[in-house]
Amino acid sequence: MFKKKECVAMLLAGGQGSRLYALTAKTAKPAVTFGGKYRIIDFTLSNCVQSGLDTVGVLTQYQPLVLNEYIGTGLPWDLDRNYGGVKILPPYQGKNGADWYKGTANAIYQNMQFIERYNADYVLILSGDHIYQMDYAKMLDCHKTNGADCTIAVIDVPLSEASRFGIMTTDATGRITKFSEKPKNPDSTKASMGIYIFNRDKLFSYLTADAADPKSSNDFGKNVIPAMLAAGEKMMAYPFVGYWKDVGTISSLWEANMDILGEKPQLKLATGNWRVLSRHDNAPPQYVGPDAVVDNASITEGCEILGTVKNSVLGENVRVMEGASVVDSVLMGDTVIGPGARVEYAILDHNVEVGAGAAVGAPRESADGKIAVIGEGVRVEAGATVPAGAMLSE
Amino acid sequence: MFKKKECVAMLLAGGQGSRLYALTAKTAKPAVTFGGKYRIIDFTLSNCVQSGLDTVGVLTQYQPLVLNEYIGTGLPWDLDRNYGGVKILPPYQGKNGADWYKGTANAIYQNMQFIERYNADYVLILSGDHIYQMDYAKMLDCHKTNGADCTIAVIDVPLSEASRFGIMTTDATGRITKFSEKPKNPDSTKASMGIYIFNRDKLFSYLTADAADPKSSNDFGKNVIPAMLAAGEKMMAYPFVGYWKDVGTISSLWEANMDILGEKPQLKLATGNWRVLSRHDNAPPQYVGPDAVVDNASITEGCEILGTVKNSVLGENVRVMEGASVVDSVLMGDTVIGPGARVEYAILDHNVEVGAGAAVGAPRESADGKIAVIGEGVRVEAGATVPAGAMLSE
Amino acid sequence: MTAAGLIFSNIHDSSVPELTARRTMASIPYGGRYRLIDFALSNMVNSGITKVGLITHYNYQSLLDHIGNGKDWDLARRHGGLKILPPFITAYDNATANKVYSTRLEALMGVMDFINHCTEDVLVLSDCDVICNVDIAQAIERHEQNGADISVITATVDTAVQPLDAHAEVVKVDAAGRITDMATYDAEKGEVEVSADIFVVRRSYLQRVVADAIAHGQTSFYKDVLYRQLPKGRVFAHHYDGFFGRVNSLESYFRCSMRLLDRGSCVNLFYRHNQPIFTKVRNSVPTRYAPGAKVSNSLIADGCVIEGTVENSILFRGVKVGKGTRVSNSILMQDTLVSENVRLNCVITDKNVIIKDNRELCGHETMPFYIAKESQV
Amino acid sequence: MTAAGLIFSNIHDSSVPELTARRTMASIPYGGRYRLIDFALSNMVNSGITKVGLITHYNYQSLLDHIGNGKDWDLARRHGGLKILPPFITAYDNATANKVYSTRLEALMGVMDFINHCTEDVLVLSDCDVICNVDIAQAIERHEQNGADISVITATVDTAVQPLDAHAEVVKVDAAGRITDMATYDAEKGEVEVSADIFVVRRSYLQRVVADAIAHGQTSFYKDVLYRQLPKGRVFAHHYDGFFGRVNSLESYFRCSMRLLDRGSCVNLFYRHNQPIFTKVRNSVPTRYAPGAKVSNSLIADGCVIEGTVENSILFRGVKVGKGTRVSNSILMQDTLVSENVRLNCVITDKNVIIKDNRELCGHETMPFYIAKESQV
Repeated sequence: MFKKKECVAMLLAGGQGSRLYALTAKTAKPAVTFGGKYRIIDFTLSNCVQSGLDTVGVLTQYQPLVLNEYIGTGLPWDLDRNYGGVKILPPYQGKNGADWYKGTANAIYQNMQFIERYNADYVLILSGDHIYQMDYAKMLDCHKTNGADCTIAVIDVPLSEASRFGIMTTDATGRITKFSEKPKNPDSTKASMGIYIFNRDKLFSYLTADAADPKSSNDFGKNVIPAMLAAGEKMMAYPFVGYWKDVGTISSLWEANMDILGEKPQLKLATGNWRVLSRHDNAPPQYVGPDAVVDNASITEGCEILGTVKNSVLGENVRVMEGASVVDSVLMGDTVIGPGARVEYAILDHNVEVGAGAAVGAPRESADGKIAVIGEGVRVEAGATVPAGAMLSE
Repeated sequence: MFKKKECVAMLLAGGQGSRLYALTAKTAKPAVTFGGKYRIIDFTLSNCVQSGLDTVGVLTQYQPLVLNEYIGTGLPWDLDRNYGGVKILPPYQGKNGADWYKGTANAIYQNMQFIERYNADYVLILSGDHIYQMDYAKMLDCHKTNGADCTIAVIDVPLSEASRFGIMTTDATGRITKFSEKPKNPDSTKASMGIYIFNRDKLFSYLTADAADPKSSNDFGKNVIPAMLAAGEKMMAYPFVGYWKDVGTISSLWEANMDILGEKPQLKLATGNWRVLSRHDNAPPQYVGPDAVVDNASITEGCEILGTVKNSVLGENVRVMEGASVVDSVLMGDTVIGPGARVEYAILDHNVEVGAGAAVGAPRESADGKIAVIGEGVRVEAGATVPAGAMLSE
Repeated sequence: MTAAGLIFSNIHDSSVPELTARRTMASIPYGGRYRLIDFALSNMVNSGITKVGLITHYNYQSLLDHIGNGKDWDLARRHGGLKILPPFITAYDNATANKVYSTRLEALMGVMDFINHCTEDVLVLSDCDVICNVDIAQAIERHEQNGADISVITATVDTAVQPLDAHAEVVKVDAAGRITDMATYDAEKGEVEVSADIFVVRRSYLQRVVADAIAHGQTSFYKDVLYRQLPKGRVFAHHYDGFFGRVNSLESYFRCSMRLLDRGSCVNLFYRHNQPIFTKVRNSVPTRYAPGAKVSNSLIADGCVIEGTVENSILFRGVKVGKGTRVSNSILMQDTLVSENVRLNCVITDKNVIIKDNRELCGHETMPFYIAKESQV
Repeated sequence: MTAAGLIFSNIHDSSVPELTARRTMASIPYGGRYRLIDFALSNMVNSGITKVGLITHYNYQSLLDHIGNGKDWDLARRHGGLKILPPFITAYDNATANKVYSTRLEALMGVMDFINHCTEDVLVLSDCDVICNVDIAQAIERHEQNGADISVITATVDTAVQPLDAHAEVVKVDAAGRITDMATYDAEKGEVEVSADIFVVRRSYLQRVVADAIAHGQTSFYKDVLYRQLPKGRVFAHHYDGFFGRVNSLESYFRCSMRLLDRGSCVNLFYRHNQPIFTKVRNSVPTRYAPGAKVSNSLIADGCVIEGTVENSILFRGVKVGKGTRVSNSILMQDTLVSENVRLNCVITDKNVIIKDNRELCGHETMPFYIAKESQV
């Protein structure tokens, strides 16, 4: 018995995130740890739940094991529901053979049956690799009030950066008149956030047409949106104001992590009743030792700080031993920094061990923007040196 | 944080079940409805739970959507656990490309990481397409007591049928000395039930060797078991006594359904504390009308019987209208048998509509073993005739 | 408008002492597989409410067993979900020690903490003695449109079919839906419009009137609060016209149950679109009709085994009817075992009753024969 | 051997009146993010127990809030799981009406229904005033090997470090592990072996001795049951040698808490292999150390914001420490707000306390200064 759901969210989480190199060798980008106790996908999932959307399909393809385990029954997000809730949607083998997802639009096309089961009027398309907090319910209200066929969330970007984005040109009512993917000479600063609300039937008919076109690359931005625009469908822009960051590169991931620090953090993880939800283990409170120095840092459960931590973000179960120092760095968790070791301007994935007296990275001032990255499970031998910008994996 | 699990169950649920024709057009065989309110996989899942195994990986591949929805969070089987529980394991894309499961052994090989996470000492391999009730804990005890490398559950079959099975020859201690897949001249009546317990490390080393062999068809029965036997590993047979049925064909599926009927049913769905668990909706109690005749039948919630039901098994929400009769048949659920219609010696999948006065199948005495089968969603027009042995699908 | 729910599990228990000797009104079995609370809970859940406070006073072990962790109503949540609100008892002597609330207003006073911590705009209050399937979301929408303080769900009762008693509140409604008058039922005949004891209330308003009632030492929600608010013109009725039953005696319990054998009534209550009635899922096997069984005009839950004859009856889960036995016009609750060659007519058996071979028990529809839980006859 | 658990949530409440004014012993906050019941529950869950009865008498709203539906201990199940056993109160006058049990034996009598419906071989009984991380599975195994009726978990206490009171039972054990004598603590000095008030009992045996005690009008589990069983030689001790603390006064609560700042003790309690201590998951953000914060030798939960100085202290979730403030040797419970330029020494703040700018509060380790829930200073 499937009760009708007004709107179903489809979260594209299949991307490899290849520009995160070592960090996505064993895991899909949405499952990369962020801010010490979150995964990137937590932001989108939490947005869904707190916007009152309780039916979310998560489309996976690349290295889904960690993501599957992480999402589990959906408990941490209150998405372990009898009707709806969060469902993992991997590619599958049908009666007439097997297909991997070919593009974002194709992934949704192959799962139209899922959306139909809930008889949803609206479909919200999301991607699992941005850091932002947004109330989708307001966007849906807007979509309905406008009587739109498709609504696309947009954010103002500096004109100088606009050529990196999909840019929307709108009329005075907010109706989209033109869409240019990475335009050389942008005539607007409204960048698409990759968040779409479609009327279900419209979406299905365009997806079906797109699937039948052998020349299409089956992508929303490249094919479906331009096709709808060309056909004169009513497409509206929904302006979003607030923190929004694509953490697709090592440096943007590092920066976004640093945004949770400071006297008044730029990125607030909880405001009022709105908070980012995540799955985390039952570790004991963090312990800060007698001679520890902790200054401008975000630290979470299970950590043990005996040395120095400055301008850094530490995930669960990080041990910083006596005389060790961690500066300008992101440590994702389950990591030991041995006595006297030094970690500067670096990102360390889970389960890293830095031996006594080892040195990872260089002071930020002298590193010339080159962040050292150490992949999951890597052991840096005692006394070893890992230079700025190095990229180690197992 | 993964706590150690002594034994993890891996349930192979990817098979197409092509000999069930219309019944498996849209769904994998383990998700086929059985006994009115169960799916075939319920028997294996319930066995796991009631044997105290709380970590079950379900390997899916063919048409998994219905199965995924059905298993959901694992709630009905009390497998919605924080640690362990039931996990769907679809094929996935790794860093070096994507692979569908090539055979039963390959499916487990690709998911060794899952077993490793729970640090299990023993791995129980099951398939999701048999009807039986078995305490795997006893089998595991036996495996440990014997100090075996692998234990295979066997059941005595009549010698005349032995050539249809994988046949084990054992010595006096129960140790397997020979394994013959569908032997022409069987020298034993001990048939493999396709239920294996392996020591984890042994299993992994044979799976790894098997995966490296390009000539292997990556199947337990064809490759892994013979290889282990050839190498002299200690392989024991575990004799099972009780109801066991492969429901891989239309006629065996029909027969197994009929086994829950009668004065003293051959197949008991609940005995003492042992019961088959299933997911089912919250339908109201069944209603039997003033002029209804119900004789030797199994009927479940949400049904409305105004006509006649004899020697039949009815799933949820079946309506048998005035003057209609259902005899010697299996109706899976959500089906309407119109006024005056007649259904005999037939299997009807979900959501079938039989119009007023229509006739499906022929009396069993005259049908010559030919069962009429109607696939999901088919509508039989009023007054139409569907002959014995017909196979209709949408 | 967001809404939270509040259910009173014990109010009116004393009307049906037979069935509430060891359970709450909320946990009285009904309709083959339900408990009375299932209606209040399902009405709330179906209207999108995801936070429900359940006020318990006494005898609530069986209610907790039924509710479990709330999963069956999809109310097992980290945020919101089902919250048990036990009576405030302390080991230390003080003014409220060992106090068991007896009125709706006292109960509300006892859970002001819960009410104050809600963030929802409106609260839906419901008792457990009424059987209905109301679209509360619609009532909330109207409540908002009307700018009402309180909206009362009302239903029309034909007293010739369903006798009323002094627990019923009769309402008079004007053309705009405003309640103009309200009074305790006083033997009116024919069709009367009564309160279903389900209310939609603005939370801030409820906080104010309850605080005011505490300050004035008042005790009755109807007489001290509702009646006095009528002149202000912000109390509205929301008429419900589906199946409506009220359990106020063993006889009315029997009558409300038997109405389910009228197929139209049963469908009206249980098969409303998008408004299923949820209940605890028990893993019963399907019901088995043995060769030779005869059943007519009966409502039968799963897990039964029927070898004899059943007519005009309601069988709960796990009931067994032996060979040669005839059960007529009876209600057999969970796991009743009726052995062979028994005759039952107008009998209500509570849970786990055993009727031995060759017994003959016979009540009358105006005086059903009630056999207490776990009795053996 | 299969086992079920039974937890007494209120026993010994009166030892710590400050902390139990509005909560049970079970729900006293401890160690930055735990409640005392977490130890009893985790010990059971880690030993494979999946059915736990929680005996509640009074003041248990906060306990229900903490436990929720049991999901955080993986005890939200259809079969078994966590069962709340409320006191048996009825609205009707009878012998047991409004009775609130006061002893362990009376509590057991009150839940005989639960005990009788269990199918497990043994029951594990536990109070909530002890802090320890015991491998109960091992105790059950020994219990079976010994053919014991009752096994008592015992621990060695150095009275110089942890003073005992008359709630403690001192045991004498022979070489085979048999308890030969047992007596209420009577001011012995040095190391004494005491009962941890955690018992492994054969279910059938417990049913028999409780029935017998009821028949004889007895009231004390130790004096009337355990003491008398000793001569039969089937009562065994199971020595536990990890972290052991017992809360029997505000001072001992303070001392047991501060022991966690010794890293060895803390690791011994919380980091046992395969024996994690589970608690309610609250979605806190990580703790933020502002530029200029100074922290040393402290245990700090998530969700804190620290702008000042914290030393030798335990901070629960959501605590804020303002600029220029110094917190020393103190325990600040959930959501305590310490404003700017404050000095705190040997202070215990309960939940939601607000300390305004420039205050200076100072207790002593033998007499910590307790600030009640929701106070503003």
